[in-house]
Amino acid sequence: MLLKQITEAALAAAGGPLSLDRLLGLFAEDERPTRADLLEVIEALRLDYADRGLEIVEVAGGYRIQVRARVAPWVARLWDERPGRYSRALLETLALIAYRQPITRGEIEEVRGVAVGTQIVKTLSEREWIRVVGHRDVPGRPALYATTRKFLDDFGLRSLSELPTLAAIRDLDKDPGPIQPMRDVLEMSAATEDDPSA
Amino acid sequence: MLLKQITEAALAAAGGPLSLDRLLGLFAEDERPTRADLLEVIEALRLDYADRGLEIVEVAGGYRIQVRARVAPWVARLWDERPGRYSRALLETLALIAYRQPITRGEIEEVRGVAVGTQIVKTLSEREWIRVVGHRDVPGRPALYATTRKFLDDFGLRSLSELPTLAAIRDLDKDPGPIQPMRDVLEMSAATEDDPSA
Amino acid sequence: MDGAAAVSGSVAADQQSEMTPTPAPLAMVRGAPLLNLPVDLYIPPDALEVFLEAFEGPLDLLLYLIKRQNLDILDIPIATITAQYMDYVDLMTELRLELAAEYLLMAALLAEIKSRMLLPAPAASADEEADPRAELVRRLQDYERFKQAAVDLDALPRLERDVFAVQAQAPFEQRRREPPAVDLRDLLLAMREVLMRADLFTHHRVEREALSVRERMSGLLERLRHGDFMPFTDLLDPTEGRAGVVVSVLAMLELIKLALLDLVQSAPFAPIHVRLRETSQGLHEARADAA
Repeated sequence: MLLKQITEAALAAAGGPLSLDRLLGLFAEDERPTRADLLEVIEALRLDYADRGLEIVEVAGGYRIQVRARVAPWVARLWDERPGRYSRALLETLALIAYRQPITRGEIEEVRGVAVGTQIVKTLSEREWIRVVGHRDVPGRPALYATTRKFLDDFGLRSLSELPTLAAIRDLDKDPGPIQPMRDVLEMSAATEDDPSA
Repeated sequence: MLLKQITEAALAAAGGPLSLDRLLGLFAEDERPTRADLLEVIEALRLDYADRGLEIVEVAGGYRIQVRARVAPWVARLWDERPGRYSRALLETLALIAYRQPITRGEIEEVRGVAVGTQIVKTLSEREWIRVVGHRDVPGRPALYATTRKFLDDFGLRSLSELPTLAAIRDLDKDPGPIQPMRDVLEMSAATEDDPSA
Repeated sequence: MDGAAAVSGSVAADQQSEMTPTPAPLAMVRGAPLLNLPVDLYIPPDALEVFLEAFEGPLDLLLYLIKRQNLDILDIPIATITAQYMDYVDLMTELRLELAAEYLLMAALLAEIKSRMLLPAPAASADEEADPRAELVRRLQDYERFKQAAVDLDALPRLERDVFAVQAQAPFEQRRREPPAVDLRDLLLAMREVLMRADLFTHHRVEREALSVRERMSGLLERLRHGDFMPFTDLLDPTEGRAGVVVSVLAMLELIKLALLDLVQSAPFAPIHVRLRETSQGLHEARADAA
C-alpha cells in the first residue's frame, strides 16, 4: 500500500502543516486508513527521518516537514545568497538625480511620468547615495537632491564628469563595451534639453 | 560531515530547482565540497529516495525534489482548485515559440493561419514561460519571443532538446519516405544557452 | 479491407459488426466525441456552432476536412475540398458566427488554386514545383505538426498540474539582508529607459496637440503665400522639438509631391530655399487637393 509514500509526499508538498483530517481526506472512502494507521505511518516516517536534514514535527496546525536546526545555518544561506535587486523605479530616480542634480522630486516625477515613492527616496538616502542640498525657492520649498561622495565611490567614479554622455547612453545596448565618459558635466544639461543625436 | 543532510534540506526547502553552483554556495570556502562530491551525494540521495513518495529530478534550473508520479493523484487533492486547462490556441502558440524561437507574433500567426490574441501572449508571459529576447530588425521592430528556463523547469525538461520531436514535412514532389526529424529542435539550443533568467 | 477483421479471430462477429459499424468520432468537441457530422450539411445549427468554435482557423478547418475523408494531404482533391470548405464558410455566415477575415482569405486562395488546376499543364513539364497546391500543402503540414506539438507539450508532466515540488519549512532564523548590488551599467540602462520613455511622452504630446501633417501643410502654404523664396531652415521651428520638425518636413514633402512647392539649391551643401510653385493652379485648388 502506498499509505506511507502518500503521507510523506503530502507533508512535503503541502507547504504548511497538515492536520490528520486533511491527510485522511486525501483518500477515497473505500481506501481511507484509520487514524491509528495514519499515526503509525507518521511515527515510522519520523524514525526514517532521524538521521536526515529534515524532520517531521507536530505543530498547532498538524504535522509538517521542516529543516533540522543542525543544518539550518547552511540552508538559510539560500536566501542570503539571492542578491536582491533594486526596482527600476529606484534606479531611474537615482539616474535622474545623478544627471540632473540638483533636482526636486516633482521634477523627477515630471520626467519619469509617474510618482516617486517616499520609500525610494528613503532607501537612496539610507544608502547614502543621495542627500538634500537645498530647497527650491518656489511654493512648498521642495527639497533639492544631489548625489554624494559615497555614490561616486560605490559606482567607481572619481567625479560626475566620468558619467557617460546622454548620447552615449542612448546607444547603449546589452553587451558591455567601453562607455565614452563625459568631458564636462556642464554639457549635460544642454545635451538633455535638446539632444540632437537622437 | 553534514553534506548529505544539508543538500537534502536545501533542495527540500528551496521551493524550486537548485543548481550545483547554488548548492556549492551554501558552504564557506574552507568547507566547500567539490562538484564531484556534491554530485555523488545527490546520486546517493536519489537512491535513498527510490522507494519513497518523493524523487529527485534534474531540470533546466538544477535539481528538484518532487512528488513521485505514482502518488501524485492523492497529493493533488490537497488543492481544491484544479489548475485550469489551457486553450488549444495558447498551447499552439507556446509550441511555436518553443520550437521556432526566437519568433515574432506575426510568424506565429503565419503558421497558425489566425491572429494570436494579446491575452495569450500576456498569459504566457505572466506564467514566465516566454519572454521578449529582442526585436526583429524590420519595420515595426516586432518583439522576438523565446521560452524561459522556467518553462523548461515547469515542463520537467533539462533543455529544449528534450522536447518531443516534431513531425516531419513530406514533400509534394517526393514519395512519402521514412520520416526524418526536423532540424528545428537541434537549432534551438543556441537560443537557450544565454538564458539569464532567475 | 477492414483492419479489424484481420486481427479478430471471430469472422462472424466481424461481419456482424460490419453490418452496423460504429462510427469513429469525427472530432473531439470540448472533450466529447462528435459522431455525426453529415457530409451533406444537414447539421443541427446549435451543434454546428459548438463545432465551429472548436476550429483554430482556416488551416485547422481544412485539415479537419482532409482527415475526415482520409485523404492524402499530398494529393488533395482541391475542387471537392474547396466546395466543402465554402459550404462551411457559408454556414458560418448564415449562423452569423463571427467569421474571421482569415477564413475568407483562405476561400479566395482555394478558389485561385482550383482555377489554376483547371489550366492545362504545360507540355513536357517535369517541374513538380508547378503544382498549384504546393504552398498550401506545405502550410497545412507545417500547421499540423505544431498542432501535434501543442498536444505533445500539453501531455508533458507539468508543474502544479501533474508534478508537485516539495516545499519544506525553511529555518526562520534571522535572514541577513545584504543591500542589493548595483553597478554603473544598471544605472545607465535605467537612464536610457527614462530617456526613451521621455521621447515617447514627447510624441504623445505632439499627438494630443494634433500636429498633423495636413494642418502643417496649410500653415506652410500660408507662410509662403507671398511667393518669394524662404530659407528651408526658417520653415522649421526647433522649439517644437524633433516631432515638430519631422511634421514640417513631412508636410513639405507632401506639398512637393502635390507639385505645390519648389525646392532650390544653388550648389551642393548650399542653403536650400523653398517657394510656392508659380505654375501651381492657384492656392485655392491646391488646398482643396491637400485636404
